[in-house]
Amino acid sequence: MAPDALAVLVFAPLVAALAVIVAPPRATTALALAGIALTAPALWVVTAAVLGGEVVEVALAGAAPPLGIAWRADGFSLTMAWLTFVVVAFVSLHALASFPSTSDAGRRFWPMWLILVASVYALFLSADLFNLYVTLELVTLTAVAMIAIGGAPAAMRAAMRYLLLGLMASLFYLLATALLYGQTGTLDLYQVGERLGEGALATTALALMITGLLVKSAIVPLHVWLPAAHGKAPGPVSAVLSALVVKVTLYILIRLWFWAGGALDDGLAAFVLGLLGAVAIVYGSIAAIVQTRLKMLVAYSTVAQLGYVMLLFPLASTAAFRAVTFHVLAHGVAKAAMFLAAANLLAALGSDRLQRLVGADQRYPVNVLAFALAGVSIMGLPPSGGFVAKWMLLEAAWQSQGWGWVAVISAGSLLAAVYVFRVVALAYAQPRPASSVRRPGTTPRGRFGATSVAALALAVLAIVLGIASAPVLSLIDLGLPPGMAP
Amino acid sequence: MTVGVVVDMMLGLALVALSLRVVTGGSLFRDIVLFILFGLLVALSWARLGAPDLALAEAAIGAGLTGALMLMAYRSIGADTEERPVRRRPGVALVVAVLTGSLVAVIGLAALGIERVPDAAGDAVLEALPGTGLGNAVTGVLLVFRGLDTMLEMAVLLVALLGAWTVLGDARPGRVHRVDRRTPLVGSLLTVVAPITLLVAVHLLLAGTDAPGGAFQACAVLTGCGVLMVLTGTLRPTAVAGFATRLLVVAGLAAFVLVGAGAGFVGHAPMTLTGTWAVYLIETAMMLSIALTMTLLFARARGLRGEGS
Amino acid sequence: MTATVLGLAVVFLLLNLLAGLWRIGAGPTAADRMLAVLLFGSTTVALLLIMAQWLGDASLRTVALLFVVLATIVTLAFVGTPSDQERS
Amino acid sequence: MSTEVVYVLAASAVFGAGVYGLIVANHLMRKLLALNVMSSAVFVTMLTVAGTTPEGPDPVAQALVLTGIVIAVAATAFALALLVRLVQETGLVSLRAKDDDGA
Repeated sequence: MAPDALAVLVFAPLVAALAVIVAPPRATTALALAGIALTAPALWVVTAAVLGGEVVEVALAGAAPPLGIAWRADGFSLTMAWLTFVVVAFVSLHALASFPSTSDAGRRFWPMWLILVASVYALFLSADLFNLYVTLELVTLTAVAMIAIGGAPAAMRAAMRYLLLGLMASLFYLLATALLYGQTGTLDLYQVGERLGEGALATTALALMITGLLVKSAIVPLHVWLPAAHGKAPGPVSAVLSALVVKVTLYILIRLWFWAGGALDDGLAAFVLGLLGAVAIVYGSIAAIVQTRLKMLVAYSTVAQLGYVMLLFPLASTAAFRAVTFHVLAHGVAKAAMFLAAANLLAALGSDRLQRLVGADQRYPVNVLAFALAGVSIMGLPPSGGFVAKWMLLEAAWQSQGWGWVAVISAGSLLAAVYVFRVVALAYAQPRPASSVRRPGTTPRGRFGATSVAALALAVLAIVLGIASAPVLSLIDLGLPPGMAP
Repeated sequence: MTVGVVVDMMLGLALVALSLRVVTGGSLFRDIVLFILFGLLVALSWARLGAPDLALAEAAIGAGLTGALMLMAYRSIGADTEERPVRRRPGVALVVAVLTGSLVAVIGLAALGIERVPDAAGDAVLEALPGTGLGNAVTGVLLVFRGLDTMLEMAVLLVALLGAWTVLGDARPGRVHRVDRRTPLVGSLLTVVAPITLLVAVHLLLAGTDAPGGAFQACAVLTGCGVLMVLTGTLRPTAVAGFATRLLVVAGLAAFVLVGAGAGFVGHAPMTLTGTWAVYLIETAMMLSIALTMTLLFARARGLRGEGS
Repeated sequence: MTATVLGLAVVFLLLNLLAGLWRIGAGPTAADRMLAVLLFGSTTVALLLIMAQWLGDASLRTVALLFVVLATIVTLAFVGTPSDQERS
Repeated sequence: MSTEVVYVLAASAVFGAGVYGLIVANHLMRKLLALNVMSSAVFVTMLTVAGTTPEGPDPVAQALVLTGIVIAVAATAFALALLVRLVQETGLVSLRAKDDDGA
């Protein structure tokens, strides 16, 4: 039962994508929603099995690694799969309104959206280095195409830059895969970990692979493609890029490091990754503070928030793993809410220049509220999910006496407060007479419609995640890396 | 030193020299041509390394198709628009050169140290192959043991086409500057070469289960046929993807998905191919899908229609 | 003995290829380059056929066959290009 | 010196040339050429380091390379479509002309 459910996660969205391409546009909505909705019961079945203490595993075509590819779900991959489902479900709700299936843009959007969903699920289930390469290419190509969907030259330039860097990163990853296969004779991540050992080859291959993954995860200084790509993309696309797409490579990196990285048991490499994270937190936050456009601000905030994940490598404790995994969830939900709210405000105001936000709470209270609630989680204020994540991370750093990391985590929250408050303060400011005369560039759309509801629901969820963190953490505990005790 | 190694060294040196030329050269058009020749040399290298399957694919897809795509795109963006091939600041280039040079040394040294392990996946494949009814181990890996990779690869192709449709927006399909078909050579080319290409494609497809060849090589040949027909104006690009086009474009992936997911319903693991019929079904569907997808990507069109209609 | 002779033939043809490459790079006229490219294509086919014999791998003849078929198509894509430039 | 050694060394040099070209080249199409050169190098490395079985090169490595070749051409075709549209919209063939971070 549970192994078949794994297949549903990948096949349901994929079949829906094919059906959407062939069927007439009026069937798109139903097909797409069915494809996404079907993954919920499948996830539920797998979760029940995993909570029962099982690791759900299926050897595809009956060929177990190293001969073939296996899908495998533990607490870690399931946590990420649930994040995928939640973000995709709410963002789809937004996309129903912003990419109506009968419009030109909608006809292009939905098939790629569904293929992206299927490939993200496939990625989280797979532990085969080459299969991960194929899913990564799928994720990158769909992401790039969806950034360019609006047709604006700036978006296309951003898409092009992302594509070139993404393809380069893939080739680094693939070269490393080639070397690892030559050395170990297997592509299965866990078997590679057992067989690899130490030496110049292991170091070179893993360094190449990590470099490729860092480019795709936009970790400073390899982040150059992210702000424009996430800032110029249409709202639902930005949301899923920041909430999910940059996380999938971090997921692979964590798997590689803690499940197969015996050769990486080296304080210096971990410290360097942590340092990159620290720089990302500070640089990303400051860059967010000086932005003049809302979506670019949110995009730089992603650069900063991704930095926290990197602190896992030097801290390398159970507490840090729980904290970082929870941070990935909390940030995913909150950032999706933020981007959706920002996109709604952009659509309503006709521009996302921060100055235009003055008085926005009067006209668009739902979206401003959604942004503010998501901001609470991004800043790490109680009782949000972001608070729980950052508090746990702070504790982990404290326990391991990493005072430098403690300082960075605290500074990051303060800096986040600056950029979030800057937006919220403007939105709640009293409009000057002059600005209320200026009419919005386009008609306000979806003031209380599906787009606003999607943003608000995600933002509320970001808060609820903090109040109801216990069940989530118990799921995370079932996916701890080997050698880490709960 | 044997004659074989001399051949290898000549090929290796030519590869390095060509790649350097391609990335730094002066005329983009010439360097695209050099890139195609680079692909031919890679194909020769595959032959030397004992991998005729790859030589076939490289010649058809790596060199031929990629090269034709590049030439078409070059033509669309106008004459040599390149102001200068590389960045102006030589200092930056020097730093990059030193860095990549050390990268080369590290990779080369690491790769040289690799010893083949006795129980590699490849050996497991050769052991398990008789159980599949296939004679070609590469086809066995692609369709049976690592069918998931191939299925997702079909999705990559589909996404490339959907992505191209997206970024091209409502623009008219790519202008194809046709070769005049009334000239005697081109006309006979079409009547002679097109049927031969079809024959070669079918031969490759059927041979693939036991000998080198298979859906990918066959599709490349078929694509060549499609490209030829576009170039001569026998097929014209259109701005609308009709039902048949959409159906054919998804057919390869759909066949994989149906067989792969269907295995679950009859009690097998997902992606299990339950018979030789499945292999032929999937291979044929894949061949048609890839060929159509590639031809559409080449013509930058949503659909194709015959000359008269 | 036969193997050595075949190997030397391959070396000789490869030298031809390299000379062709140099000519494509050096030009000086488009016609020189064009001729060199054509030479390159037919030499590659010859190389593959001899290699099939030399390495005892009959399937390389299929590769050679594919080369011939595809060469016509790439040539068509190729010759279309200059005329297009003249037009614009 | 064996056949494998020659191709491993050549492939790493070609990979380096590709990385160099990708970084310093101006024209987007030349960057794409560099990427394709890089991927050829990766494929050659993949086959040579995987070694050989009694029946020729490692069949898994061959299959991976075959998959990789098709993915590479698909990605290239999409990138070229994006490039053509970008040139139509902006008339620029490189990304370097202006920095659009703040635009």
